[in-house]
Amino acid sequence: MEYKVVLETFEGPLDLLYHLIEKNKVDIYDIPIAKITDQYVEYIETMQELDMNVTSEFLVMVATLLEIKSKMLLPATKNDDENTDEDGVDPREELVLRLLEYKKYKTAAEELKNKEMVQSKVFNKPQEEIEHFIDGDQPKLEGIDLKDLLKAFSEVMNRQKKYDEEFDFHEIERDEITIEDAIDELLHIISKVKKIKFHDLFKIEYSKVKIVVTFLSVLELIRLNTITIHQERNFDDIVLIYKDSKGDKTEELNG
Amino acid sequence: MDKREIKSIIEGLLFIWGEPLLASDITEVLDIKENEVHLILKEMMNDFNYNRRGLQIKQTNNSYQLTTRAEHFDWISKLCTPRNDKKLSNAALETLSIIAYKQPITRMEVEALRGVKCDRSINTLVQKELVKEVGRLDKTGRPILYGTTDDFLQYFGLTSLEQLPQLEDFTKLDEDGQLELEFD
Amino acid sequence: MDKREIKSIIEGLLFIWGEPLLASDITEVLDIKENEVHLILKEMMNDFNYNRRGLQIKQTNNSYQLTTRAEHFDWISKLCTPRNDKKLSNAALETLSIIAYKQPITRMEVEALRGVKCDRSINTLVQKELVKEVGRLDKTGRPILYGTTDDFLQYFGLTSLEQLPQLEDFTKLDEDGQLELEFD
Repeated sequence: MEYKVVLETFEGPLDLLYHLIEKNKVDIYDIPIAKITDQYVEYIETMQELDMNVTSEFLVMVATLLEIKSKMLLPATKNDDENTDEDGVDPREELVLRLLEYKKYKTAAEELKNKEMVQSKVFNKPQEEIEHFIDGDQPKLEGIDLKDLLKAFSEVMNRQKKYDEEFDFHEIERDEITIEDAIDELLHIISKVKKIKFHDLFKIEYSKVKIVVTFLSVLELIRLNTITIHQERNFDDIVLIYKDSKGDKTEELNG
Repeated sequence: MDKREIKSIIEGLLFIWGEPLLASDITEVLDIKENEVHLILKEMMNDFNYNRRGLQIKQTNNSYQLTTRAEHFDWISKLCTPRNDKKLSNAALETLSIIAYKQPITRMEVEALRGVKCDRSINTLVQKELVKEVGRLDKTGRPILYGTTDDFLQYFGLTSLEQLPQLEDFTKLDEDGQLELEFD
Repeated sequence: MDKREIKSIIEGLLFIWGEPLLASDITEVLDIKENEVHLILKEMMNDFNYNRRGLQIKQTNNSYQLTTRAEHFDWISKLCTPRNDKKLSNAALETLSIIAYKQPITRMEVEALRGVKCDRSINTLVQKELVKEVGRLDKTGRPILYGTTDDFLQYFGLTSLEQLPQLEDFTKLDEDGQLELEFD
């Protein structure tokens, strides 16, 4: 099992390119293409070494950068600034235009993020129960029989079930279930109970992703020496034991 | 923090809380003295009336609650009514069914099942004498346990609660489109 | 009925309703014209701000809702732990901003702008009901056109799409309309 280091992630090849331009504090209208290309390639290689998912889009960008780099090395393109004929077009132009267009929406996205933050601090209240405005002097339970009562109850129970299912569904659909989250959750449980059967960690309703991430978090905690595992006999359930640092010390003192 | 700001915050707190909010809770949040809280709330109650606001603050012992005004009842009924039949609302029916099947049960438990506040619909049911307090739970706050009344049984023609149809019967209903109940 | 009374009733209606309330519903209850409803609500929004009320009225297209104020967040958190909704990822935000400004737009066009696949983030946005299908492009494959929803406006506290922050244009063009690039 290998451990994946979380590297700064980029939303795509343009995002990475934009980041490099910002980091190097270079003018977007005058990108030192050789330097930026080298850094870009270096980053992609690191990603590959770390077995991160390098999507084809990143590789396409590498090709584009290398092509621009080679074109710029040709002395033929070193024309007068005023020259606008085909040969005189800066090979970087198309890329720069794409970057500028991308930057427009990236900036807008940042503004939306600010608005999201503000708005997340605003609350509304649920609708008031309104029957007390409509019941007035209605006769009791007009037109309702046992069947309606049973149906209402069954609907509540079904909704409850559905709600549980939906809840899990959303958990799966979330963008990321991070190992960090799973580690936190596992630590929270195990620091309380001190000892837990491996089997008990995996609730039946867990999604596949959640199971995998939970498993990874177990491995990570073993690696960090936060927990140890224990198995009495073959085929026995594996037991995870929390290594409470304070607890260890007390034991040492007592011993 | 000036008084206007304090009033403003208290209004937000009452709004979000919905139910009667203890002055001591406001005291804790704002870190001001409790008698000051009472004084400010008295002022707010006057402000609300003076400005003919659409809401009012109701005091009950040491709690305060934001509510609509009684004189707006007709308008609010007009807003709510077209969306509902004149029958017992679904909310009340659901609440009644939960209490019937799960009694004795606290309001909190009913709310957990329905996923929304149920104080109003429980009040309605109590008023209609279909539901009543049958005891208290031996727990912090000693919450009220609700159960159904004799009127409830009578209305549905049941001799006892054991005669309530079970959920499995409902599955039968699904299949046959009809529910076979065994009365007597 | 004078305007103050109308405002008072509307406040009560918004309070009871909780969720965004359509201007047309208010129109129906009060039997006044819809544009008058909008005018009065605009005034109420100003009144609320001017009087530093603890609540505010939020408009989303044709609906109005009573909410707390963002600046009271810390105080309200002290009283009750608000539900911590997960924020959108950067990828989703980028995709959403492109759809918001360029709608109606196809997935392919979004992807061309972002330089990456966007099916996952579009799915997330559709599921969160921030984005929806608004039509089909009359082209091979009849690709889906996406646009934003009312929930989108509400989520970001915008009254309408016109309130989207102005897009900044970073392109520097010379007199000939050519991109100004400096050759090494």
